[in-house]
Amino acid sequence: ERRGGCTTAGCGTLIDAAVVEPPTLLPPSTEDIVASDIGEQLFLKLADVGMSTNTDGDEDFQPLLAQRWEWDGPLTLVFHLDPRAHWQDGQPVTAADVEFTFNAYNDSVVASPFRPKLQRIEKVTTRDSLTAVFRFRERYREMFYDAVYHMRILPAHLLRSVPRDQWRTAPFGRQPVGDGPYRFVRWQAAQSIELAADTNFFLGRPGIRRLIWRFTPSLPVAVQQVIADQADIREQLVTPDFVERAKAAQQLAIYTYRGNVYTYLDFNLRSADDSTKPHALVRRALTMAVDRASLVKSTLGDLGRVPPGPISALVGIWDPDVRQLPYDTAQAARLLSLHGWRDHDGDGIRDKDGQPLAFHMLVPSSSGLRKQYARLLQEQFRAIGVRAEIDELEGSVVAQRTGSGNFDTALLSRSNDPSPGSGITQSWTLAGFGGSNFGRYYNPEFERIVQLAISAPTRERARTLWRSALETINADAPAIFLYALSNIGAVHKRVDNVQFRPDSWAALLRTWRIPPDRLIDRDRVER
Amino acid sequence: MTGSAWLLRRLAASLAIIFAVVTFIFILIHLAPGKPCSENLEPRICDLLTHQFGLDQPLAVQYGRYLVELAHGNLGMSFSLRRPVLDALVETVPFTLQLAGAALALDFLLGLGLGIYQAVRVNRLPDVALGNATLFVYSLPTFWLAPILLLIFGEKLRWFPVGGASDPIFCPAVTSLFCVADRLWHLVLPATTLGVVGAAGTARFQRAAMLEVANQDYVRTARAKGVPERQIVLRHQLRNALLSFITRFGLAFPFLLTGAVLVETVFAWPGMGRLAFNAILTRDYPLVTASALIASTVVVAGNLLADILLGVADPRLRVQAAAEADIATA
Amino acid sequence: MTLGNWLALFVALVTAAEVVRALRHRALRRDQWGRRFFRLRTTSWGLGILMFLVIVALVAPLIAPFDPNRQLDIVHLTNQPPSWTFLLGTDPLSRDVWSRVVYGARVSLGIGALGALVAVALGTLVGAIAGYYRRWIDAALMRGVDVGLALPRIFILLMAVALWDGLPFAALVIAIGLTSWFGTSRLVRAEVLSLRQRDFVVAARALGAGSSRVILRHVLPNAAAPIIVAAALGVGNVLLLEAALSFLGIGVPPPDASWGNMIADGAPGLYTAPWSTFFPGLAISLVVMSLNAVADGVRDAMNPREDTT
Amino acid sequence: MTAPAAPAAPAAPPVLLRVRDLKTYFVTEHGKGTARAVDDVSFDLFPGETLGIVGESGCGKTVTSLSILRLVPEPPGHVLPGSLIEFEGRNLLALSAPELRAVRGNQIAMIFQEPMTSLNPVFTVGDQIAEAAIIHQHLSRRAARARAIEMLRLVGIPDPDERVDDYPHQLSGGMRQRVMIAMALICHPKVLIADEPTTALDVTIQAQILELLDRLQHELGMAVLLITHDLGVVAGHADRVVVMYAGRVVETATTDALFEQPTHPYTEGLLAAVPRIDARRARLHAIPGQVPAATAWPPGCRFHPRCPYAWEKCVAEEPPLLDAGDGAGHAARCWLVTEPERRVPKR
Amino acid sequence: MTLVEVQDLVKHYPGERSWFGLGAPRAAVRAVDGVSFTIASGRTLGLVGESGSGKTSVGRTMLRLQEPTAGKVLFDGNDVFALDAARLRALRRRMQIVFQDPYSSLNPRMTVEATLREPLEIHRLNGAVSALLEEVGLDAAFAKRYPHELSGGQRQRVGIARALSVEPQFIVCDEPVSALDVSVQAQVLNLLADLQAKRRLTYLFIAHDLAVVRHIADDVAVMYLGKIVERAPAAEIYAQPRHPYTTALLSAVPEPNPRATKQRIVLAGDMPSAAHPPAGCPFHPRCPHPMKSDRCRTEVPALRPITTGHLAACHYAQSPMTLADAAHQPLNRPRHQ
Ligand SMILES: Nc1ncnc2c1ncn2[C@@H]1O[C@H](COP(=O)(O)OP(=O)(O)OP(=O)(O)O)[C@@H](O)[C@H]1O
Ligand SMILES: Nc1ncnc2c1ncn2[C@@H]1O[C@H](COP(=O)(O)OP(=O)(O)OP(=O)(O)O)[C@@H](O)[C@H]1O
Ligand SMILES: [Mg+2]
Ligand SMILES: [Mg+2]
Repeated sequence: ERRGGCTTAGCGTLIDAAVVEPPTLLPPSTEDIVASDIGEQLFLKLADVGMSTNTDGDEDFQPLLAQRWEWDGPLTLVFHLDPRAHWQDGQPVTAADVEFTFNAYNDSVVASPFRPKLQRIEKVTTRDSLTAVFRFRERYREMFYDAVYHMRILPAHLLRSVPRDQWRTAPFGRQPVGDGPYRFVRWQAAQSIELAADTNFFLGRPGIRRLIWRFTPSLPVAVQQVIADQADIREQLVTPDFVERAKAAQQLAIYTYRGNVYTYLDFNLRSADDSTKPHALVRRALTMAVDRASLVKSTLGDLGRVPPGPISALVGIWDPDVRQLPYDTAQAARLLSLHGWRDHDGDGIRDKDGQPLAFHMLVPSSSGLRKQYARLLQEQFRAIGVRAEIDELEGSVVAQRTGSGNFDTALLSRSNDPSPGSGITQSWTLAGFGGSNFGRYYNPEFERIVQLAISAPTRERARTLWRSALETINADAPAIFLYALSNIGAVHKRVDNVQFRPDSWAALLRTWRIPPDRLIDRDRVER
Repeated sequence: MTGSAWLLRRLAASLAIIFAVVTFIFILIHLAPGKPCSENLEPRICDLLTHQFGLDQPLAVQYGRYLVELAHGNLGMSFSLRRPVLDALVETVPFTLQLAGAALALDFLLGLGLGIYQAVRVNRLPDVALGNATLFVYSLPTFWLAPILLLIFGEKLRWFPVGGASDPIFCPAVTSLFCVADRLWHLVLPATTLGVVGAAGTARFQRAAMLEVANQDYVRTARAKGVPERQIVLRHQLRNALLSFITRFGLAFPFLLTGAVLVETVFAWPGMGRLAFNAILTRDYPLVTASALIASTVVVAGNLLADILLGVADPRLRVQAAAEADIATA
Repeated sequence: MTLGNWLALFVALVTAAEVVRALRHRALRRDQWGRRFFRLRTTSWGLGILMFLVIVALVAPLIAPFDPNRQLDIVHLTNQPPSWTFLLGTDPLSRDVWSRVVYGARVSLGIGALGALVAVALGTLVGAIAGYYRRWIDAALMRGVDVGLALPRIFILLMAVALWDGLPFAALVIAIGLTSWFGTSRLVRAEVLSLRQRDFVVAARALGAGSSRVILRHVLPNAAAPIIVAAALGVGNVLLLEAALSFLGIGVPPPDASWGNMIADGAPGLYTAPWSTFFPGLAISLVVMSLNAVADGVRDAMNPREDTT
Repeated sequence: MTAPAAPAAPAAPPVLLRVRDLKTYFVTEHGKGTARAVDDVSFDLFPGETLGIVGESGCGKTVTSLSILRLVPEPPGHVLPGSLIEFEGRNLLALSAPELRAVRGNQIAMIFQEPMTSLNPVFTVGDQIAEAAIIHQHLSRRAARARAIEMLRLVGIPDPDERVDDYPHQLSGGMRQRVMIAMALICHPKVLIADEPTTALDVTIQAQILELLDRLQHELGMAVLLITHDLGVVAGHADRVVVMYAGRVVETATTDALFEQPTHPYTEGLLAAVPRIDARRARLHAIPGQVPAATAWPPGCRFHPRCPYAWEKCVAEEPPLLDAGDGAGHAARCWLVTEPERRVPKR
Repeated sequence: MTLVEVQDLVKHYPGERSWFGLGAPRAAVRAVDGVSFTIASGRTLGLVGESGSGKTSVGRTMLRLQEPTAGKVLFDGNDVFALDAARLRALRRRMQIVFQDPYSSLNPRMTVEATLREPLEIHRLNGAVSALLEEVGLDAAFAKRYPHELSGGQRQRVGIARALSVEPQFIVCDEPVSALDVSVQAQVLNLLADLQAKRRLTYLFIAHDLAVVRHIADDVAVMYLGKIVERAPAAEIYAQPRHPYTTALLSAVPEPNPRATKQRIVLAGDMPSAAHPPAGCPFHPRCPHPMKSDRCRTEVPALRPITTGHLAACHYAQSPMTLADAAHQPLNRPRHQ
């Protein structure tokens, strides 16, 4: 605890005010965002997207574990590992690790949430200790992206002995050994996780010596900690209110970057019985009844936009001119009446055959913004004679209910991969049944266009196809696409070279720096 | 009957209560619909888990298994934390105890002091003023007070940390005196929130108890003996009023634990209350049952402690059967 | 606020004050009990405030200028500070806080009363049975109460809500009542135990009165004071508990306002729109405070102590 | 209005405790008016004597005794200005708090009716007895304890070395009253005020306690103010008697004179109403009606509504204490003293 | 004609458990330990004894307000303890009780009228409340009052009226006058005597004061530690007590006569606790009898007839202790002055 120890360029401590504690740090076992942020520091991918987040082809990718790669025929990709790479226990990183990793991610017993994204890879083999070979089932534009983006390479020598059905709870997940720029130091339950720079990191020593994630149970407290200078980074401030307050704090610098999240009210279309399934007309009416622009204005101000479909601001196909259902309550009312939903009994709620037009909205209680949105939507629906009841439930319970199809509608957020193909396929096509296509939306026409877009020969062709896909889904209204956030992060001003890569703000943390003349107490502490 | 024999019986009764609580919770949980699959899992995996944890067995079998495991000190594996329940509790329970202990100390020291002070000044200005103040504080919702304190003393004035139990850099573990101070500093706001409302209640209670005692004949006796007022209050009244105070002490624990859930949530205190809260919401059965076990143990232990204290403080409860016989004929 | 609203508010105030004054007047001339009840000035205040809030709850439509759930203008009228139009400001959803507080009184007071009613009724029943019949019935019931007291009730409530996620709110209120009676039952039991020894109870039995008659006519009416105190404090506790549950996200379902869920909804905006949490909080405080003051009065009335004036 | 009932003999020893015109009122709760619990009471206590105060419940005996040491709870009670309580020439009502404390328990001690509640349940009897000695005689704890044991022996408690560490609940009623006496007498007070010391006790225990008091008074030479409602007790133990009714002294005389020639109809009726063990009467004499409330004493003679002899004058005007003329200070507050021929029952 | 017969009545209170019901039970309190007597119709038995001697327990157990431990009570030939609930209810009309404490014997929340009407309702009688009030000498205006508005004597009258309301034959008077002032006490005693004459009532009159009993009882029984130690016609027991306890009790009653020259016996010590009664004669530890011997310490004396109708439980009842025998004190202490 002595103060004033470290005074040089390699010093510095960065505290992130995180919101929820991850359940494990073993990458294939969790989709948790904090786990993934920390994973960026501990486990390397073979290669990663660049600041452009372009996922098309391989030209915009940066080498990481793989020093270089080459195509060996249309379906075979060969990676050459960096011979300097080593695990933090001293063992070298080998092609066997890559093979092991793919097998683990792809093992149904491990049940990794990333497994569906690897379906188009047939197998991974080794050619020698530093050469891994990926074999694909088909040819498409984002093959390289799929090969590198979803998997973090794991140390086979440490994990081989762990039975696959126990990966979820493996002790390794709480005490990981990685190959990244930082190594794991400690995890204090419900409080913090601490990492320290690996000075021998083969790609160069990280700029900041120590990283700490501090856990709080809610966003407001996390934001408050940064404002009160008890933490250095809050990567997402979310609401205008928080942004205002952070701006008022003198020690903070504000950074804006493209958000990777969009939020929507998902209709459950699962029922085989047409009478209980919301009719497309009704869905469209409901969509037209919602003044999405005003909602965004009311809650997010400039920090959000109405998305042109099921995509976040991150993906390259964002296009404000995509055709959408207009906000038109009169038309909405007409549609409903047309479909037989009228207020026969005069209670203000439309009904048909004695059944009121009413449904439940499932909302995760951890999200203040979505809770607010739910109340706004409720009122908008009420205005056209539709009753929506709000069920606020814990996130995991919501996940379980949506996963099992036990819901009417749900207010959900998806964080997009940088690739439109992967996200849309997972959430809105047949491939996502049993996965994240909770509402079981299926439209063969839409699916066809998406397939065409994914395997489109040129980028331009892809864009037009995507646009048409979005217009198709918008017209179908399987969900009301409400907002896409634009991310605002707050970082302590003493930090230099701050770079937020939109798909993963922490991906480039190792390059951040604190100049020696700006060090403060917590930077210098030696322990 | 000797004290130790009494203590043994009392302990047995306490264990029985805890056992009953655990059984009750166990049954409640297992009667509830739904499966414990916390994350977005494929149904197949969920089934796998269900099987793995034996949740597809008949209730009696599960209960039997649970008891056997419990007897071996094994509280099971937490679904949501993905680690042994015992580990999670070992890490969090001390924090809750620190928080509750500090709140309890504040509650009772401040409450007692105010109550006595008011009783001495009864119906005079300080008493009336404090009476209204304590009534007001007593009526404040904890969770309303908490964010306000946090806003004022944490964010605005920056006198106290905004959440957390220790400084993650200087004191990741309490290893020095400085870190003890650091922990106390982090404790101030949550403990105040949790304790001050109770303190107001205690003050009101203590004042009433003191006044009640003030009308007893033995106080008049003391006065007739020429005992100075101060001594009457601090010796004769207080000693008797403390008896009812001890009873109140025994009843404080459930309230503290309830409050802890809220306070730990607002102040990011890494305690068991928040853990239990999350466990319930995520339907983490093993963790829920274990938390109930701990909570009821704390409550029952509090009652036990109060009973012991009362036995020590109230000579009337120290009767020995043998003594009765010989006073009668003396 | 329209003139009509102000007028209704004024009438409510005056009515409450007058009713309390009349009650006080009558009690003072009637008997000891009444005199002692009204001895402390805070009791009258408490009673007055409660009365006022009850009236406000009853005539909410007259006093509230807006539909409490109506989002007036989600773009331009959010987080408005208190003004003549919006007496207590508007919340982040542009709803009128004053109207919500007024309508919230219905929900919150109703919940408090219902929960406390269930709790006190059950506590009285169990306590009376245990105290009157004693022996194994007493032992069995009181061991049950020990178990009930050993578990913080928020735990049970949370579980009920979490495990049965379709739980209607009314059921939750009942559940609050069902988990809040343990203390009352102990209190009533002690009272009944001592009352059943009293000569007038023995006399009733000697006259051939059956158990139910003895309990209902002789025992319980004399245990009324502690039961009333328990009920008064119980209403406050239930109110706070509901608020706490709302804060934890499981209270009165939106959009209906309860003071608890108003605090919960407003909490994130504490910084920008403090009024939307402050006033419902104040309302809860007022009620709890008033109930405590009234309970003090009842307590005073039941044990005659001559010292305080 | 009243003539002080001073003893007639001029050679009488100096008065130890002189009570004159004592008025103690209580402000009762709203609407009921003032309770004139003690209303103009005067009497003298001489060194070494036992003065009995008798009267039925509610006539103001306890309030009188509490007023002497200013132990009346205030509020609601207060001793009215103009009252005088003179102990050894000093007006106790004018003493400062510390001065008063120096008198309490030291010069004037009290024992109370309820031995069950008058002892503090959480301290040992030894502690409670020793307390007065520590306060007034500045004894060390050990010396005080030794004194306490000595006192316990004096009041006839067996095994005082062990009993000294007992708590009150471990003792029987009679033993507790003995402890109370030990506590009162530890500083050798000059006056002992005993407020119904035996009312709560059984006859056999009452006999023990009264005997003990007699003995101790004899040994220690203190004056005793013996308050009781039992005429039998005063008959056996008091030298002089003050009879109270409705907050007033209605008759005062030497014990013998009072029982031989009760002058006030109240005294007379009281004596006749006592069931006697020595002779069976078919019907007991009963005083009709009941004691009125302290907030509403009747006008005129306060006893007139119940008096078999009352006439108009009794309703109109309250008599002063009138000398009954036996030369030993016998006085009665009754017009019959002036008009003895009226002593004819109405019925 | 015998109306009430009590045979070997025993009432033990199970010892309470110490420490909140978890400790070992304390020894049982033997409140009543083999009590027998009969009361003839229209007569009064006075039951006298010190506090805790078991008088109340006898009275209440007889009426089955408490379950007996053993023994038998015959009321007009009916075995009270063998009755089922319905029969007991019917019998309750014929046996009543008046209590000692005028404060706790009336329900503070019921008016006098309600109190008196209740028994009429229970037994579906058509009596008039006003008649009852009149019978006990209260104005009809009292009907609307609450107990706290009444004086002790008035309350006691209401208590008596309540007992009378069901027109009983037998009344247990449990110290009905001990809490009253002398002047009022006489009123109530006279009332009870009048009622007895008028209604041919039978009384069990419980008191701790021998002087009070003398005025109302035909027979007197003296209790000590749960046992009757002496029983005799009233005149006899006052003239010639046979048990040393009775003698002592008689001598201890303070007499309102400063010139009385009677000797007084001051008994040593307290009455032992009924949970741990001494072996042998229960009175022996305090007995001042000059002939007291080892026999008293070991052998329980039976209650046996000494002369016709006079029973005593003393080994030496044939040679009763006189006051002169006892270690005596003069009744009055030497006077000051
Ligand atoms: N604290 C008080 N407040 C109001 N009135 C009181 C108070 N104490 C006594 N009194 C009144 O003073 C009167 C005299 O009471 P006191 O206790 O002196 O009577 P007492 O002669 O001692 O009767 P007892 O034999 O019952 O002890 C009573 O009528 C009572 O109502
Ligand atoms: N309900 C009870 N539970 C336990 N012990 C009891 C109970 N009632 C009476 N006793 C005990 O039984 C013994 C006899 O009591 P009881 O009331 O019959 O005596 P008593 O002669 O009527 O006395 P008192 O003159 O005080 O009324 C006492 O020791 C008493 O403590
Ligand atoms: Mg008195
Ligand atoms: Mg009795």
